[in-house]
Amino acid sequence: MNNVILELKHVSKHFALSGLRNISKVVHAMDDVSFFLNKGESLALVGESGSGKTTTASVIAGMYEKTSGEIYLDGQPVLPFKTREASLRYKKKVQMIFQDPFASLNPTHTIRSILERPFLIHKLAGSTRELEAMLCDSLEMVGLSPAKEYLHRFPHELSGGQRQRVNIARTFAVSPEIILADEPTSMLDVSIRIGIMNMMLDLKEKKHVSFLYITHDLAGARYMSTRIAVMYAGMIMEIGPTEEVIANAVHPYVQLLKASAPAPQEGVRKAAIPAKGEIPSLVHPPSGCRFHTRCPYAKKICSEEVPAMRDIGNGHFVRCVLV
Amino acid sequence: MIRDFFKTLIKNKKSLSGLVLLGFFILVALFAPLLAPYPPKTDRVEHTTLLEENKGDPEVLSEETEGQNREKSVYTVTITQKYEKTTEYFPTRAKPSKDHILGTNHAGNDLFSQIIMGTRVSLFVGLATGLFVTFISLSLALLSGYLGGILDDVISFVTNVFLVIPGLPLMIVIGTYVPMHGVLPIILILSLTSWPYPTRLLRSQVLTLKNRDFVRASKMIGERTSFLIFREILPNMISIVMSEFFTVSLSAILGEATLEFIGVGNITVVSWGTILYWAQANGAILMGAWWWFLPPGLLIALTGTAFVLINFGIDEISNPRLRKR
Amino acid sequence: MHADAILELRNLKAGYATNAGFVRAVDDVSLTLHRGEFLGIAGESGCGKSTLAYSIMRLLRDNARIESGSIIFDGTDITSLDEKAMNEYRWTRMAMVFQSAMNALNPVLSVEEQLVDAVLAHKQVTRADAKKTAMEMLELVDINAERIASYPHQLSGGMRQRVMIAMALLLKPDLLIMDEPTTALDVVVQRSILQKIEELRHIFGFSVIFITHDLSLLVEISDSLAIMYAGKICEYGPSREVYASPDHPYTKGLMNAFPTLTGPISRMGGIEGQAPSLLSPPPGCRFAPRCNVAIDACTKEVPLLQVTSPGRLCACRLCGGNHE
Amino acid sequence: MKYLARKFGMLIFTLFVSMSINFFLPRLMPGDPAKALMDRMEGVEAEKLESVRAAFGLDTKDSLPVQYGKYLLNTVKGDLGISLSRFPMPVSSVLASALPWTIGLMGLCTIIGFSIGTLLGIWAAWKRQTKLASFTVGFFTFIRSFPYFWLGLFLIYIFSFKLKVFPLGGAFSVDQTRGSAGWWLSVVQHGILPAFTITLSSIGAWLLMMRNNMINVLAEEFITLAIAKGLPMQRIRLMYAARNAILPSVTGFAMSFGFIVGGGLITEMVFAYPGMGYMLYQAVNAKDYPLMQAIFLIIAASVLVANFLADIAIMLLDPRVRDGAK
Repeated sequence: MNNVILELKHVSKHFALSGLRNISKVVHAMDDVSFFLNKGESLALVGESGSGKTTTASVIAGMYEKTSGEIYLDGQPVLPFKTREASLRYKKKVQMIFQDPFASLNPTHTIRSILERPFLIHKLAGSTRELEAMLCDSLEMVGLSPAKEYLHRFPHELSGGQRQRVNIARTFAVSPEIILADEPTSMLDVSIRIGIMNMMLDLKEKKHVSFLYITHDLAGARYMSTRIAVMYAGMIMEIGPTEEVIANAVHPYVQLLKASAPAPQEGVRKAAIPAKGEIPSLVHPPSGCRFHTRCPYAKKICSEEVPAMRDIGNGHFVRCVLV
Repeated sequence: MIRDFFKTLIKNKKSLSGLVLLGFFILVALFAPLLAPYPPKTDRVEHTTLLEENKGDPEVLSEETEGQNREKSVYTVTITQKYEKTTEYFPTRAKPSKDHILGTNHAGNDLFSQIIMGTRVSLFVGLATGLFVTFISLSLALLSGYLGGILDDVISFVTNVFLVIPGLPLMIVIGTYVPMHGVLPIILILSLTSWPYPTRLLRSQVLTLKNRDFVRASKMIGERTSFLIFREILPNMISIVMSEFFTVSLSAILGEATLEFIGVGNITVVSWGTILYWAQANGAILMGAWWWFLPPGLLIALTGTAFVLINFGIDEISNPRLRKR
Repeated sequence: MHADAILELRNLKAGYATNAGFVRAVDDVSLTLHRGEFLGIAGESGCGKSTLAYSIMRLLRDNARIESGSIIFDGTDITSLDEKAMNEYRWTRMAMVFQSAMNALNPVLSVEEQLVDAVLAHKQVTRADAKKTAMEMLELVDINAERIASYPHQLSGGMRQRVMIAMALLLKPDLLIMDEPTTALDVVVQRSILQKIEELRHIFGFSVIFITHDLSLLVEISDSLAIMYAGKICEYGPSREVYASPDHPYTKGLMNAFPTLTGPISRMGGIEGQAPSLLSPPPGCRFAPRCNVAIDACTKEVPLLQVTSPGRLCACRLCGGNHE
Repeated sequence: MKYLARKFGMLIFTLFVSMSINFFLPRLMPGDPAKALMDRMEGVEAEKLESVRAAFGLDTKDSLPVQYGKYLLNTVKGDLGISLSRFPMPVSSVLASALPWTIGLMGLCTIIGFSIGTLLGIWAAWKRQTKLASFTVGFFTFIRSFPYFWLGLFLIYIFSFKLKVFPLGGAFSVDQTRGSAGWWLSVVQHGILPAFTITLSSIGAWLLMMRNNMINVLAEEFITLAIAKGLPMQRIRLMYAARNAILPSVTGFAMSFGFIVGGGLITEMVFAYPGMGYMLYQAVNAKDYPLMQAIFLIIAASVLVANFLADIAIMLLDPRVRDGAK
């Protein structure tokens, strides 16, 4: 498929624990993760905290070195970078939006000095006048206008929503092809979330970028994406077209997630959800299927072998032996 | 950003009074020779007057002693001039008087002048040690905190070891071995024992900042490591670095005074510590010579208070919980 | 006072002093909570919902205080009580569950000590009896009673919040105030805890004030709903009715701000702009600067909370209510 | 237990580092160490010089590593060499006469200073809006800026010289029979001023540390919860606030212990109190290197042990440390 822009094949990331007593202990933050991202597509990566979704984004961003597996950009294996040039070339194409708008802008810099960096590093502006125009454009693009009003301000003088807009402007500055959005709205007030989501959807169309949209909110994922991948305890459990995965969730975990999500429109209080417990420790992940400790349908085999990804047609894959 | 930091510092009452106090001491130190009525190590004043031209060989014309502390001689220096020189020796261990507002010591030196000149040494040693230690510990903290890995393990381990070895006895032992010329050895010895604590503190701050999203975001757009360290992390450490600087300076001033007092330092230098050393060595207390040993200690405490006040202000700025409500 | 009201707030004003001035986070709030009722209060960060909760328990400290108004709990105005008399109400009559159990539990005391503490502070029982009560309550929230010896850091996030709930129900209070109790938790754990609260409410029959920014959650679980904006209540009514036909433009905007799991995907609107600073709130209706149907008069006169239909209130001059 | 083992390993290693400093310090001086020593000690009798050389292992033809090994072995066995100023007494027996005085004085003062300072800190945080609390904090902050020894000088001047209520120096009256009631009384009399000096100057550090920790802890949500639970104020103050706030103080106690011991040493010098500090002072003036270095080693060892004890205390007080979660 030449439409694929990014592909992960069996990528794992294990973090070594620090300290002498923890030598040889690792956190299995991400295990055997495979998926691809099409050009101009938006793929949602859904999971609870500790599911490995942020690790996945960080590994793709090159922030952490992967333990094993291969990552392809435009069909070429990438990472780890051998030279600074290679790293810059990659970062020109792949950008990331961070979760916390309050932590992702340096409090000691003005919006101008934050925003001009990508243009300077990637030598995108020919002159100071051009740079000025670019700065203004990128702020207006994210709805911060008049741009001149914002350039001289410090981050603490902006609201959370405005800061997240500055963040988004920074990632779009280099005209990337892929945006990794790590829960970009989860720390924002409810009333302004949808505005930021809409803006990202618009930018995706306008700038022809592909989105990897990371979230814990299934409904938000549905709003933002055409395909969806659900992660649990470091592994992808189900992946497929959004409507299909949500309407016909196959994996017991995805069913659980769906049953747990608030759904006011359904009108009646829902029946008790079947499963209990919480995400297991990733230092000693459960043997076999990582969900078997909480799964209401678990059989003996589930604790014995890790189920493989199974194609159930229509681009829909599930990691469950019971299917 | 540094300008902003000082702006907020000036707005805070405590740190403002600390800065004013410190500024006063710095002015005294800078203009010490102008402010001191006499050179600090002199025990006499001499008045010389030209009496007449003389063409003969140099000779002493007359010599007489006038009272206990006064000599008079009439002599010719060259073949042409005849002088009269009056040498007035200061009284030793004298009480404060019009001529010597803080009295004199055992050698007849004017104590007020010594105190003024001593401000220079004490303040210089304090601030120089503060600067040096801050530089060293900040460098170590950035190296070990930002780069991590084995380097970090080694630096933190060494820091932890030296953190618990008692500093003052170590300084004394080293001080007796090291030949004391000028004040540089004292600065080095004080630095040697005061780097571990700030290093540890700054390192943990670097670790926190390093994992903040704005550093990761900058890395993501392709910033170099040097930019990340010096432009992203460092500006956020101003208040903690300044606070460490003042803390180290204060303990260096106390440490210098202590070493000098014991006689480990360079006793020929005039500083607040050596004034106290000579006071103790000459039994100032038994003579009731309070003017000899009280003022240096009070000044040390006042300088210290200036540093502490500045740090109170910094604390209140960086830790909102301590702010008066 | 309504006969079956357990709590009634009358013109409550509360806030905190800052360097820049006094922030009135709760501004003239009046509310009634009936026995056994589950009231949800929804609002965004900084709208004063937590200050409201802390006011009811009289927990405002340091620079924060209740300015005026009354809090009538079961017939008594508790704003006039001294600390000693107030302690008779705390935990025995009204208890509270905090947002972060990790921060709200004392890290150096075992769960046992913290539970037993609450019992012994109010009841003349032996330590052993208090422990027995505590263990029974832990079992009720699905925690093995043997875990009573654990320290907070040895429990998972969900279990800590269950311990908080067990602690709150130890003395069988009439009112349980929950300040974002599930915000820090994952969606599956959140769901199971909400179910547990429902279950326990049927056992004990306490009233609940549930405070959250997550309106979609409240619609499902609460009987009635109060929407707070910039220190004031802008809409109140039975949850299902408010959800089905919101009156206030702010509520309307909020209802259009949650993507859904079912139904057609349509472009949603949300609300432009940001909530005003409570240091210097805008004149007139505080929502007017963000409101897309505001008229000139909205920025001049403060709209009062008025009955629009039986059981429903709205503070907007465009939804039938009067104004000052 | 792993925690304790790790801390114990650290203790042993740090002790080893201290001994190594002791060994290498004289050898780091520029030029031939033996000659450097001789230069510094003009007019020293030949036999003394020999013992110096022996003490530093400079008399042998052994290679440096062998000397180092011998030195370490001797030190561990308690053989710290011969004192120069009290020749030919071995350093260990010189120390034995000084140690009890220091332990008595410093041990007592450290405990008293820590207790008073910490209690005052709790109080000052609880009542931080009151004038009295701010004044107390200000007073001790100012006191803390004075060098220990100067405070001692000042107190001697006022109480011994002017008011004549306490003796000028020493640890006991020479007129009394050792061990008699009068002698013990004189010990107390002699101890009061130095003890007061050390306590007064160390209180400030504990007070400020505890006050700041307390203020931080008081803002925690678990304090709000404790109030919400209607717990008695006394219980909130001690079991909820102070119990948490004291943890950094105990760690700080371990770390500042060396500083306080150091300050105490200087106080002894001022009061001519015949403990380790005064002995160090005499050794410095007499250039009695073996004695000086041994004193440093003893102080280092005691500070390290105190640290270890503080680590144990932390382990008992903080369940998170016990589980290795922190």
